[in-house]
This record gives sequence, structure tokens and C-alpha cells, in this order.
Amino acid sequence: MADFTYTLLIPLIPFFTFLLLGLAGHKMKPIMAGLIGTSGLGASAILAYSAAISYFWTGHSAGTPYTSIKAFEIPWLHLTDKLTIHLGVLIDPISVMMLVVITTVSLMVHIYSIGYMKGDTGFSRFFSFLSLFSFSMLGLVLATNIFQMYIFWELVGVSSFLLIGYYYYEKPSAVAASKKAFIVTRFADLGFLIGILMLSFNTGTFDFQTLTDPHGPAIAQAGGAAFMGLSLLTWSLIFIFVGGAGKSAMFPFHIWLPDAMEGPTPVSALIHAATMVVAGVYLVARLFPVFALGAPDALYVVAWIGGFSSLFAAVIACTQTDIKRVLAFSTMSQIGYMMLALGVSGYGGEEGLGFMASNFHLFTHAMFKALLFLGAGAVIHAVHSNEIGDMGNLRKFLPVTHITFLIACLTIAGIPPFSGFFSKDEILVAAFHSNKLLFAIEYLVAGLTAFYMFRLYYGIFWGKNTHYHHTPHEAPKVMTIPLMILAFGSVFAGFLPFHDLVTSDGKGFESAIDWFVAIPSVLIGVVGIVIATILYKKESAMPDRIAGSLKYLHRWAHRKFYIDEVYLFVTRKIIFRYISVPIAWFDRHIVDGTMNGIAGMTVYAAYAVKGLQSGKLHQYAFVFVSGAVILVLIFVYLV
Amino acid sequence: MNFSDILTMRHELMLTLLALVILIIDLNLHNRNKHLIISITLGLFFIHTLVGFLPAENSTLFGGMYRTNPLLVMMKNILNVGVLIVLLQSVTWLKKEENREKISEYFILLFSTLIGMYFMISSGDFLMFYLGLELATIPIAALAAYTHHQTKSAEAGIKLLLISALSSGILLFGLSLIYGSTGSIYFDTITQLYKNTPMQVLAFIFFFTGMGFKISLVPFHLWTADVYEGAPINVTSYLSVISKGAAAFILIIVMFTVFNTIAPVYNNILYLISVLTMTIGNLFALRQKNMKRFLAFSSIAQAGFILLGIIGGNIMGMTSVIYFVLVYIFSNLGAFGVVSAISTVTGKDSMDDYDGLYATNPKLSLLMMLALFSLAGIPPVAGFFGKFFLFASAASAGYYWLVFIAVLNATISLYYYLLVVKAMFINKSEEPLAYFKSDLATRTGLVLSGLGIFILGFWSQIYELINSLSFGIIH
Amino acid sequence: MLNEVMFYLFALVILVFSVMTVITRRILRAAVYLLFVLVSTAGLYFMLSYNFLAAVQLTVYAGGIVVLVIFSILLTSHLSERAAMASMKESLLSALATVAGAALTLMTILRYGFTPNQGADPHYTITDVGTALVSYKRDGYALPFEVVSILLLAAMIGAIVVAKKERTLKK
Amino acid sequence: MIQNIPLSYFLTISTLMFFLGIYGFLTRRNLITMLMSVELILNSVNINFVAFNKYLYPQQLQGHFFILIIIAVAAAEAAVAIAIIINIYRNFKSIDVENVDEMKY
Amino acid sequence: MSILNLFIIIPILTVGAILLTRDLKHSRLVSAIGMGVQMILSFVLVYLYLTERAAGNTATMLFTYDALWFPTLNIHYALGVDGISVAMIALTGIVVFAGIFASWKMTHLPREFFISLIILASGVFGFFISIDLFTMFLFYELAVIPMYLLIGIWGSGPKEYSAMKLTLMLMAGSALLLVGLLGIYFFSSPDPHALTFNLMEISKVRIPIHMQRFLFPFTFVGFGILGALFPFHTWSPDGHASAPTAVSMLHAGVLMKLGGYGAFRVAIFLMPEAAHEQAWIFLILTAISVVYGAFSAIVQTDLKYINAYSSVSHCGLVLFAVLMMNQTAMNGAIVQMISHGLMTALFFALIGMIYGRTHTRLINEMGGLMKVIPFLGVVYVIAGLASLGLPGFSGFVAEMIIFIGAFQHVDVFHRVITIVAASSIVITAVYILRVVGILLMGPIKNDHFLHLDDAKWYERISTISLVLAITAIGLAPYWLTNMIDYSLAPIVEKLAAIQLTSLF
Repeated sequence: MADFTYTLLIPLIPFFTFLLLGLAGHKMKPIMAGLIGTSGLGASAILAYSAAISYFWTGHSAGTPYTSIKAFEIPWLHLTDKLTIHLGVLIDPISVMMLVVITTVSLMVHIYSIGYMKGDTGFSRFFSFLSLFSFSMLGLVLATNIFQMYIFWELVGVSSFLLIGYYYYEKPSAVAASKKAFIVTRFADLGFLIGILMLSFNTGTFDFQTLTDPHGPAIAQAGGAAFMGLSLLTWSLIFIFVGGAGKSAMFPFHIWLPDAMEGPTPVSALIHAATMVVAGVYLVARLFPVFALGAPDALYVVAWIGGFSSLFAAVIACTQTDIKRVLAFSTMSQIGYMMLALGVSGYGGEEGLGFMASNFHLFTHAMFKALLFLGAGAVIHAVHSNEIGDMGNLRKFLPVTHITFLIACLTIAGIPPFSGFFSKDEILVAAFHSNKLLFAIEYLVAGLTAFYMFRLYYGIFWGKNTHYHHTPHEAPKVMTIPLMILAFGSVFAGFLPFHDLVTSDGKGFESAIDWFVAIPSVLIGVVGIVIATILYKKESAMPDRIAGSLKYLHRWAHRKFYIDEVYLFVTRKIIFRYISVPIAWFDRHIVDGTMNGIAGMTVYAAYAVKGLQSGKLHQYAFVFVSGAVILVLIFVYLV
Repeated sequence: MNFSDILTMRHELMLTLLALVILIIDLNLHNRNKHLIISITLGLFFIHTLVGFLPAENSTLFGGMYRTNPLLVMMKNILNVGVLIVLLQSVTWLKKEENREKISEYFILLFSTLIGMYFMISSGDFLMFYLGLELATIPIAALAAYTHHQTKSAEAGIKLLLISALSSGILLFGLSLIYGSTGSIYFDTITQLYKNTPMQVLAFIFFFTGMGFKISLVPFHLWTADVYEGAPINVTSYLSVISKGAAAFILIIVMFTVFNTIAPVYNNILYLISVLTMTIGNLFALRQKNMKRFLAFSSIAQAGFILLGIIGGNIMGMTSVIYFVLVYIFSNLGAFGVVSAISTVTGKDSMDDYDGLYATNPKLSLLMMLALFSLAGIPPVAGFFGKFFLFASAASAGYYWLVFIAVLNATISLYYYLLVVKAMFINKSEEPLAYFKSDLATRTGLVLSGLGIFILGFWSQIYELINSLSFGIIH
Repeated sequence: MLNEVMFYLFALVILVFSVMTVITRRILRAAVYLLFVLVSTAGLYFMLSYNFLAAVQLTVYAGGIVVLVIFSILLTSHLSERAAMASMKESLLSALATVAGAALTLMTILRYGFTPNQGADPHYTITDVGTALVSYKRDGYALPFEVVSILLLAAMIGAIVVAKKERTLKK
Repeated sequence: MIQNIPLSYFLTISTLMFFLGIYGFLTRRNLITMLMSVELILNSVNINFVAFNKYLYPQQLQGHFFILIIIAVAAAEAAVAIAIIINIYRNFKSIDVENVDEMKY
Repeated sequence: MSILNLFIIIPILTVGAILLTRDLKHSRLVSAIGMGVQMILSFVLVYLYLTERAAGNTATMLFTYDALWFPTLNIHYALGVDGISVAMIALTGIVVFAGIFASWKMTHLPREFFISLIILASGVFGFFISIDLFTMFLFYELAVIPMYLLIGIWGSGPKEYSAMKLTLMLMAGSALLLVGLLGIYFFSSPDPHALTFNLMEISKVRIPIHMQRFLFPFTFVGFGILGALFPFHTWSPDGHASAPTAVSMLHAGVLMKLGGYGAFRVAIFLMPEAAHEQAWIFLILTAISVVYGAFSAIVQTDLKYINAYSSVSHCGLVLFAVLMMNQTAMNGAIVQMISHGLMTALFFALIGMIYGRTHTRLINEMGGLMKVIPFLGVVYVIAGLASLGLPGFSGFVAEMIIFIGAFQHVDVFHRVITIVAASSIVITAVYILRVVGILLMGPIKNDHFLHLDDAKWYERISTISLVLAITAIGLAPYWLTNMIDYSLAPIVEKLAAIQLTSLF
């Protein structure tokens, strides 16, 4: 077994670039900062690739299962006799895969950002935050235990917050969006925390290896209904999943994701498409044996939440006009796919197809979704707007962007031989074998996906001949090269032998394309594309008519089914107005009022007894004598 | 009776002599040189104070009417030190034109009350006790009425005298019943014969009433504020510090040596009176604007605290009361010293006049603050220790709720003490009292009390000394 | 028998004139009634054969204090003047307090079984009294006797201080 | 002699006199009459002392001498009181206690 | 002579030296040197402590110094530290040091200001190094009283009212406390002639249970008032709002910790049976504190009020954890004290600096400050993130230890209430982000703000020293928690030895 200790450097290099840029960035030339950040990430990426190669291939004897390796671990915080939080590096198929994904996308985004953010104030700050994010995300995937994961989970959240809001801090909408993102995910993280508390209480460990050991104590203790017919383990996993759902923008925690698009586009590409938002999927995958073996009920929840979210998001995506938002909902939809795949999967061998498919899709999705976002970024860069309405017919001006964007659209639509086809197909197969209703939903979603992506594609690159103030021009090389690299990835990633590499139990299995499922899915994708072509390739009034005929559905979908409003109602009205304001009032007037009241009473009493001191000698004498008599009465006769 | 007996009575004899010497000198001095009396008296009294510290032994004279022991001598010494400070603080005031002709009388009256207190402390029977009580009261009434041109002064005098007459009447009635039931006026006999019968409880209550007047316990306290306000400031400080301190000493002696057989009864009485005194004293102090009245009511509340030590009924209580009184003397004299310095120089004694005092007279303000903190029982000044030991002694007897009430009252008292601090340090004033420099004597007096406030707490030997002496008294 | 009659007479005089003293509105008369009370008390002392005491009572109290009081009354009030009294409410309250006090006290005192005298009742001559007064042994009263003199001196000086006119102020 | 008169008679007289004195002190508004009430009180105490001494403890003269001292003190007290009262009269032009309330509250 | 005496001597010397100075420049220099030495001393103490432990010294208290003070009452001037107090001392050293620099420009009566501040600090130091209840109480009151002057003279807004309220409420707390302490004293030994105030001695004795039942509420609430226990916390918002910067820092930063520390060191340690019996009442109160404080903070508009309520919430968590009475939770409580001390001091320092520039503390009147005062803005964000429990900062460590520790409790009540308390992390995020969003981000609302200067060097010293401490704990909590753990062990053993009788 190879020594993987050096993988520790993969997160640490970005951390040091973060410190360097954070502390000294404002004194550097911007380009310098960009180069430092990028080269740091480049180094990480190289390490990640070499780790991947040595883990999957060179250092691995074929035919044996992949095992998880603790490459490094130090105690960080001692809690109880049993529980100690460690920080370490865990190398196993999914973490290595994630390393590759994260470093790749992040490197691309870094490179791209040098062009995209050029001339922007706070350039170096941006790069330091990017480094911070990369560090956190890498730390998250390498976590050896659930608590380390939680730590980096939070850090990822805050980096996202910083990148959304702190960068564009003068833009109120960005600030609001960042706040929303943070608070909503934080709320979900509370679930995560409670889940961790319950899990660690029941199992006495944080460690993933112990937890996920199919013969280990955690799974062995699973049984027994504790509350509402579900076992404690199930409950804790459901709570943990709440955290995952928050980060991964699953319904009903998805509301922050569209708003997060206020952030710079590279950020959206990196965080809100390719890496951070899949953390929830990664979390479930990480604990998959526990889910699958210990708490199938929890997995069922995962499947349904995933399935519903994918449909829900796809419907909304069809109606959005902000290109980044369309992509955001698409992301949500795709992550729903992944969740669903996990949810329908079993443990071990062929049973674990869903698990494999989910990770596979995660991998391919990272490529093409990053590509889409970066492409969208190039478009926005060219036209200075996010609205489809402001675009059209850009294919002449932005040829490279156009081609790469088209590749990405085809990939996501699941058209063979692009990578999306392979991963999505596996998911559909897994769903087909598990739950037909979910399978049907996913079919529908596949069609919708193709439709809205091509609606977007046509809206940007075809459609009406928009008049532009400045002639849009293609992005600089530094931006287009990442596009091309990612396009390359999107095209060919599908051929990776995932079923050998990333499986639920480490053992590879045979998996072939199930044409019975694949052909209809490709067809439905094509149908979606065709409809989109008809409606949007040329400017026409048809879309509006259709929208009009679907009156309520369209309006509801356009308004994202009013989930935001519900949240607003809960936070503004109920929490703010009906909880916080009364509590603050109560505190000032009742609690504090009581304290002041006691003081006031004392002073009042002081004035009330004033008359006793009348200045009149005979009254003094009267009190004197009565006092004596009363004392006699009490102590001689009453006591 | 031989010479050594004279040494035993040195406090009383020397002070009597001192008073006579002053009288004689005064008769032979020309009117212009009357102020010389001040320095002579101060010098002599200083010597008297020093001599008081000579070692003393247990001894009984006059067939038990006079007794002395190191603890009693220590009490007298404590009073002496207090009086010395009072005298130092009165110098400026005595030198005023209007008081010129009455300087020696001031001293003689003051000293005769002090002699009365000595006798009370040393008394071994109720006759000497009563005599001492009257000797300690009647001349003070004259002192309270000392300033002629102020109606308030005369009013203070008559209020003090008449209430004192009433109270000593009631006290005497009690004494007569005590005599009737035990057949003796000697403490040593009474304590053996005193029992918990209704009549004797009644007698005790009548007796206690008189003591309550002296220490100004509620409801026998109403004279206090008026007399304190009306009397000349230095007399007030004497009344509130020395007179009350002596009364506390005597009360504790009497309670512990005479009435200890009915302790279960008097503890209940003390409990009630103590709660009343602290609370009422505080309530009245709360809204006072006149500094003298303010200090009067605060000293009433302090008297309530003193009872906490007595209620313990043990050596710890005794020690803590004496220690508390010692601390109280210094703290209260610190406060009175400042009020006196200000009122003598500027004639102002309202709390509003103190606004912004720190800006003009920082040292006075600081001393005042320390003194008030000491009265409130705030560390690190001595009052904290005094209060703590008092509360501890009450707690040692199991009176936790009483301690709680007392500490709450201490908190209330902190409120009004802080009001003065606020006036001096925080409030802004258009016309703060102008800067002035006190004369040497006043400053010495202030410094002495300041030192006492600071040192007494940390200097545990003092507490230990008192404790070792108290030990002898009870057992 | 005579003793008994004398006692009741004195008792009657004491009580009646005590009441008169506190309720009459004429101050001078009050002083005179007080004198009667004091004299009757002296009579009681005689009856109990404390002759020296009775003599002191007559000279100091009746002769000294009452005269002083009368002088001061003459100095401060007009003879025709009626003294102000407490209002009805105040009087009632005071009466309530005092009656209650008297009732409680009497009840307590009278219920108490005073130990009756077992020994002989020695007869004291004025010499015995004089000896005791200057004796410094147990049951000797030399010390109080001396201290009273200090008290009287102090009271004298006090009275002078209070009452004397101030030259300085008159200027 | 006194065999036929019980001690309690003396005690009753003195107690009544005592409370009459107190009543006078409470209801009188003239400083001098208040002083006179005090004398009544002291006198009642004296009767107590003398009765106890005679009836119960005739072996010693403790009560007897107590009374002597009380009388002396009463005289001293009266002297100072009258001096102050005269002073008050000078200041207030009245010795009515109702007026002597310059200081209050 | 123990090193601990220096913690008393240095402040006295500093005060003495300040008395000799004439003006602001000198007095602040003297104070900075004095408190700098004090801070270094506290680090030295940590170092010495760790070396002692490493050398195998297993005594509960190290560096003990014991001088008999009042022999009759067996009152000692007794000093000694264990890992817990060492940690608290280090906290105090840092906060006081930062506080001096935060008040660098104190122009009104500077000498008096620094003297009062140092007296306050020495009270706190004294409290932490004492192991004699009397000395402890003395220092406790000594620490409280300068607050009156500090707020009254140098405060702002309704300062007289706030100062009075704060002082009186805290003193009322010490009234309760005094009763408790005296009760403990008189039951500190079965032999009435061997009564003692020494914590260690008393801990070996079992105070009769009926007395514990009576005394525990007194002691606990007494300390709890200073620890902002609901419903006795109302001095906190007003007091903090009116206090000058350094005073808020010290008060929230270290003075309130006296409450938590005492509640645990005295109330629970000495009266474990009653603590077990009555814990549920106070757990409910503290859980209310935690959530209620956080909710109240949401709607406040004054920066200081927000932070004050946040302190109520955070300090509530301290008492909450203490009451859980297991090693982990108590450890968390202490880490939380230190963490909150640093964070809140940092917050108050920043608020003071911002107020000094904008002359307002109302968040609605501000906006976009990040652009004009980036340094302060960044530090504010850091403080905010630390406060809402972001990993990498101390707050996270503390909260996690508390929640995990508390959740280890066997009965359901404790676990449910832990979840209730844990929910505060979301509410905290809400109010912190609300402030950050309004205050630092968005457009600049007032042209006057465009000309603001960023932090001066002394302000940087003040804030950076705090930030460093916060991150140091956040990144490497192991040494701190280990140090505390070691000293907690005997305490927890004592608690565990008691028969558990729970209401639920």
C-alpha cells in the first residue's frame, strides 16, 4: 500500500496561500495574487492526480477491493473517554475522486478568474477566499471522522458566504443572498449537529471507518424503534441528512441556491455547481454503509427528497430567465438525481449500483456544470447582463464559448456519447430496479432538463438579433482555455470505469449500459431538445402563448412555487415579529421592568414612610412608647 | 484603695482631671487668648489617649461597682481615638468668632460625656450604669444646643433631652423591676438570678427601650435625624460615632454578661428590631438631601447591623461588634470629617452642593468616597471586613435569613452612598464648591480616619486582639 | 390602722393629682399639682421609714426642681395662658397606648410572685445611710456619689452654655 | 407599720403614675409640662424602688440609694432642660412643641 | 513566595505609578507597561504550570501560597491555581491588555480611569488565584465596585442609571452569595473549631444535605447574576450599552466569567448533591437564557445591545454546561468562558472604535463601513464569525465541547434541553449576519463616513492580540482542553461519586 501522507499537503497548500493572500494580499499586485493562488491550487491538483493514480492504479493490485486508508491523523480535541475529535486524511475511492473533482474544477476556476476578475478591486481578496474555499472543501472530503467533516462543512459554508457576499459587499442583493445562504444552511447544519450528537451518543465514535464498518458496532446496534417507529440510528441519520440537504440545496432548503447566484460567476461554478453543493451527496455517500445497512428508512427519505427536488427544480428551471438561475435550478435538479441514486441503492456489489451511479454523476456533473457556469460567465462578461432577454445570437461573437456551452448542454441532456449520458443512465437503471415511480419522475426530469438547457442555449446563442452597445467579444484565452479543458472532461469523463473504482463496498462489479432504459431516456432528451429548438431557436411568440395557457403553473413555477415567500413569512413575520420582538419587549418591560419596579417600590416606600419623621417631638414619643408597648405585647404575651 | 487602684481607673480620673484643668485655665485666660485652650486640650487629650494604651489587668473596685479588664480598656481606647479625631476635626469650627467664648465649655461637656461612657463601660451595677448613661446624655443635649443663633440647634437640644428623659424613665422602670425580681443592682448577682419569666422579659424590654434610644434603633430612633441635623456638625459626628459606638459596646456587655440567661428571648427581639432598623433607616436615608440627615439615617441603618453581632450571642459576635464599631468610627468620622470641613468653610451641607466636588477638591472627594464605601461594606476598605464578620457571627448562630435581609439592606445602602459618590464624581455643576485648603488639625483628623479606613481591614492583628480579649469576658 | 389610712390618703393624692397634672390646661396649676404628688410621695417614704430619702425628696424635688419649673413657667408663659393640648385624635391614641401599656404592665407585674423578705427588717439610722454613702465596699456608694458631682457640674456648665447670652453676636 | 398594705398596692400606684406620666408626655404640648411629666415618671420609678427595697430586700439599701441618685440626676436634667427651653423661648418666642419642628422628614 | 502574589503586586505597583503621573500620555504608558507585564506574567504562569505538570506534579493546586490572615476565623490569604484558573488568568491578561490599548485616547480624567480599570482587573485576577472563599469574595466585590465609577464617569447615554442598576444588581447578587458562603463556612467541618474557608479543604467534607439544599440556590444564583442568568440579566444590556469601551470589554470579557467560574468552583463543587437535585431548575433557566438572549439580540438596533444580549446567550451557555456536571460539558463551559471573553472583548473593542468614528451605535444609521475602515470591518467579521461558532475560532470549539458533553447525559431531559440550547447557533448566525450585513456591507449611508480613518496602531494592537488568542484556541484547542481536563478530573470524580437521583 502506498504511503499517502503527502496528501495532507493537498488541503494545506491552499490554506497557506489563503493566509498569504489574506494577510499580505492587499500589498501585492493583483496579478501576483492571482498567480500565487492559481499555482498553489495547481500544486494541489498535481498532488491530487498523483494520489488518484497511485490509489486507483499504480499502487493498487488489481482485483482486490479498494480499502480506506487513514493517511494521517492527529487528535485535535479530546472530548470524552470515547470521543476524541481527530483531524486527518482519509483516502478511499470517493475521497480520491472528490479530490480530483475539486482540484480540477478549482484550478480551472482559478485560471478563469484571473481573466474574469481582472481589474476588479479586491482581486487578491477574491483569490484568498477561493483558496480558503478550496482548503475547506478538500478538508471536508478528506475528513476521517464525521466531526472533522462538520468542521470543514462549516468552513465551506462560510467561504461560500464570504464569496457571495463579502466580495460584492456593496451590492445589497448580494449581501442578502449571502446571509440567506449562510442562515439556511446553518439551520440545516443544526440538524447535522443534532444528528452527530445522536450518532456519537449511540455509537460512541465519530470515526468513519468504525461507523461504516458493516460488522462494526454502529451498524450492529442499529435496531429498535425509539421514536415514532424509527430507530435512533435512523433518526440520527435523518438529522444528518438534513445537514446534507441544506448544503446540497434539496427541497425545502434549496432557497438559498438561486440567490447565491449573486456571487461572482466563477464562484457559482466552483461552489454552487461543482463542489460545495455536492457535499450533501458526499456526506450520504460517506456514511452510505450506515444508511444502507443500519437505517434503510433514512435512505428512503433520501431517495424521495432527491427525487422530488429534481423534479421541482426542473420545473422551475423551465421558467427562469436569469441564466445563472436556470443553471442553479438545474444544479439542484441534478443533485436531486444523485441523492435519488443514493437513496435507491443497496449495499455491496450490483446492489450498490445507485451508489456508484451517484458518484459517477457527481463526477461528470462537476465537469459539465462548471463548464456551463464558466460559459455563462463568459457570456455575462461579454454582455454585462444575466437576463436571457438581453442576449441572443451570440454564437458569432463568442465561438469558443458557444461550442463548449453546446457540449455541456448535450452532456447534461444525456446525449451519448457525452459523459452525462453514462452517469445518468446508471442512475435511471438503479431507480428502475428499485422504485418505478421515482424512475418515472426521473424520466420526466430528463426530458425537462434537455428542454430547459436548450431553451437556455438557444436563448443565448440563437434567438433574436439583439442590439448590443458594445460588440460582444470572445473572452480572453485565460478564460477560454479552462472552458476547453472542462469541455474535454465533459466529453470523455463518461468512459472512466467507475464501476471498478468507486463502489459501495470497494469491490468492483460489472455494469453495462441497460439499453432498455437508456434508449427511452435518450429519446426523451432528444424530444426535449426538439421542443426547445422549435420554441426558441428563432424568436417567436409561441413560448409566451404556451406560458399563458399554463397560466398558474407557469406563474407558480416562475415564482419558484412561493417557497421563498413562505420562508420570508416564517422569518420576518413569525420569528422576527412574533418571537423576537415580543421577547425583546418582554425583556425590557417585564423582566427589566420587574427589576426597576423593585427599585421603584423601594423609593416609593421611602416617600410613603416619610410622614413618620414629622419633626414633632410628641409624635416621636408616641412611636417610642407604642413601640415599647408592642414589643411587650409580642414578646411577653404572643410569643 | 491604694495607688494602683487609681491607675486602674486612669481613664476616668485623668479625664476628669483634664476637664478641671481646662476649667481652671479658662478662668485664668484673657479673652483674646481663649483659642490657646484648643491646642492645650488637644495636647493633653493626646497624652491621655496614649496613656490609655498602657497595659491593664482585670480588676474590680468599689465592691463591684467598677470593674475593668483589658477588653473594657480597649473599648475606652477605641473611643479615645475616635474622640481625638473628632476634636481635631472641630478645631476650625471652634476657632470661629461666634464660638470663641465657649471653647472650654465645649471641651468640658464633651469630656464629661466621655467620662459617662467610661463609667457605663466599666459599670458593675445598674446604678453606675444609669449614672453613666445620664452623664453621657445630658451634657450632649447642652452641646447640641450649643449654637445660640440657630433655632435648629436649640430644637435639637430639647428634642434630645426630652426623649432621653422619657427613655431613661422607661429604662429606670425596667431597672426597678429587675431590682424587684432579683434583689440586687449588681450585675454579677442579677445574672445568676435572672430567669425567663414574663415579668423579667417585660423588665428587659423596658430596659432595652432605653438602650434602643441610645443606639437609635427603630422605633426609638426618630430623634436621631433631627438632632443630627440641628446640632453643630462636630457634635453630630460625636453623637453618631462616639456616643453610638459606646452604646453599642455597653449593649453588648450588658447583653452578654447580665441578660445572657434570657438570650432566646432577646434574640427574637433583636431579630425584629434589627430588621426594622436596617430597613427603616435605609428607607429614610434613601431620599435625604441634607448630608447630616443623610448620615444620620445611614447610621441608624448601621445600628441595625450591629445587632447582628449581638444576636449571635457568642465570642465571635462580641468581637465582630467591637471590631465593627471600631471600623465604623473611622469610616463615619471620615465621612463626617469631610462634611464638617465643607460645612465649616462654606456653610453648605446639601448633597446638591457636592456636585462636581471631585473637580475642585479631589482629596476630600476621595476620602469621602472611601469612607462611604467603607460604610457600605465594599472591599478593600475596612468596612467590608467589619460587615463580613458581623454577618458571619449572625450566620454562626444560624440566622441565615437575617443575614440575607441584612445584606440586601447593605445593597440598598450602597445605593444612597453611591448617590453621594455620583454627586461628587459624576454630576456636573455650574458652580462647584471652590477649592479650599483645610487647616492642619482638620487635615490630620481626615488623614487619621483615612488611614484607619484603609489599614484596619487588612491588619488582622487588631481583630485578633479584640477576639483574644473578648474571649476573657465571656468565659 | 393609721398607717393604712395614711397610705390610702397618699395613694389617692398621688393618683388624683397625677391625673390633674397631666390634664389641666393651666401650666402653673400643673406645677402645683405636681408638687402635691411629690410631697405625697415623700409621705410614702416616711411611712416606709426611709426618712432621709423623704427629706431629700422634699428638699430636692419639691423644693428644688418644682421651684425651678415654676420659675421657668413664669419666665416663658403668661399666667392667663391656657396650655395647648393634643387634639382629640392624638389624645385618644395616646390614651390607647398608655392604657394598653398600663394594663399589660400591671398584669405582668401583679402576676409575678415576688420573693417575700425572709430576713429581719433592720432599722437604718441616718448614720448608716451616711456610712453607706461614702463606703467603697460592696453596698457602698462612694463612687456614684462622686460621679453625681461630675454630672451636676457638667449640667451646670451645660445650662450656662445654653442659657448665657453671647456678647459676640450682639455686636 | 405596713403589714396590712400589700406590695402590689405600691406597684399599682407606681405603674399607674408611670403611665400617667407617659400619657402626659404624649399629650402635653408645652415643653415645661412635658418635663413635668418626666418628673412623674421618675417619681413612679422611685416608688417602685422604695417599695421593693422595703418589702423584699430590706437588708441592703440598694433601692434607697438608687432613688437618691435618680433624684440628683433629675435635678441636673431639669436644669439643662430648662436652660434649653429658655433658649427655645428666645428663638421661637414660644415653648409649644408643635412649633418646634423646623427639622423633619 | 509564590509567583501568584505578583498578580496582586503588579496592579498595586501600577496604580502607584499612575498616581505619580501627570497626564494622559504617561498614565496610559504606565498602564500599558504594567498590564503588559501582567499579561506576560500570565503566559509565564501557563508555561510554568505546564512544565510543573509535565514534571509530574499531581497536586490539585499548584504554586500555592498560604498565609494565615484572621486566625480565629481561619481565614487565609490562600492562593493556588489549577489548569482552570490558569486558563482564566491568561484570558484576563489578554483582555486587560487589549482594554488598555482600546482606551488609548481616554482624555477625560485619564489617571482615574486607568486606576479604576486596573483595580477592576486586579479584583478579577485575585478572584481567579484565590482558593480561600473569603479572599475570593473580597476580590469579587473589589472587581464589581469600580464598575460604578467607570460607567458613571466615562460612560455614555443614561450612564448614571445603568451604572447604578448594574452595581446594585451585582451587589444584590453578592448578597445572596454571602449567605451561601457563610453557610458553607459554618458547615465546612464537623468540628466547630476547625471551620475553614479553604476550597480544597471544604471539598473534602460533605456538607449536610439539608444545608446544601438551602445554600445551593443562594450561591448559584449569587454567582449566576454576574453570569447573566435569566431573569437576573437585565443589568447587562444597559450596563454594557453605557459603559466605555474598555469597561465593556473587561466586564463582558472577564468579569462575567467570575459568575460562571464561581458557580462551578464554589456552588457545584462544594454542594454537589444539591446541585444534582436542583440542576434541572437552573438548566431550564439557562436554556432560556441561551435562546432568549439570542432572540432578543435579533431585534436590537444598538450595537452594544446586540452584543450584550449575545453575551447573555453565550454566558447562559456557560452556566448551562456547568450544570450538566460531566467532565466534557464542564470543560466546554470553561473553554466557552475563555472564548466568549475574548470574542466579546473584541466585539466591544470594535464597537467602541466604530462608535468613536461614526458617533453612533445604531446599525440603521451605518452601512458600507467595510469600504472606509476595512481593517476594523474585517476584524468585525472575524469576531462575528467567531461568535457564531465558526470552526477555526474558539467559539466553535467551546460550543461543540458543550453540546457533545451535554448530550452524553443519560437521561432524556438533559439531551432534549441540549438540543434546545444548540438551536441558538442558528439564531446567533441570524443576528450576527444581520449586523454584519447592515453595518459593514451595502452602500455607505452617510457622506461623513467617507472620511473615516482606519484603525490606529494602538487599536490594531488591541484587536489583533484578541484575534490571535481566539484563533489560537480555535486552531489548537488540545493543549487548553487538556490542561482544563486534568484539573476537572478530581472535581468530576467528586460529582460522580454522588448517587444520582434525577427528577426525570
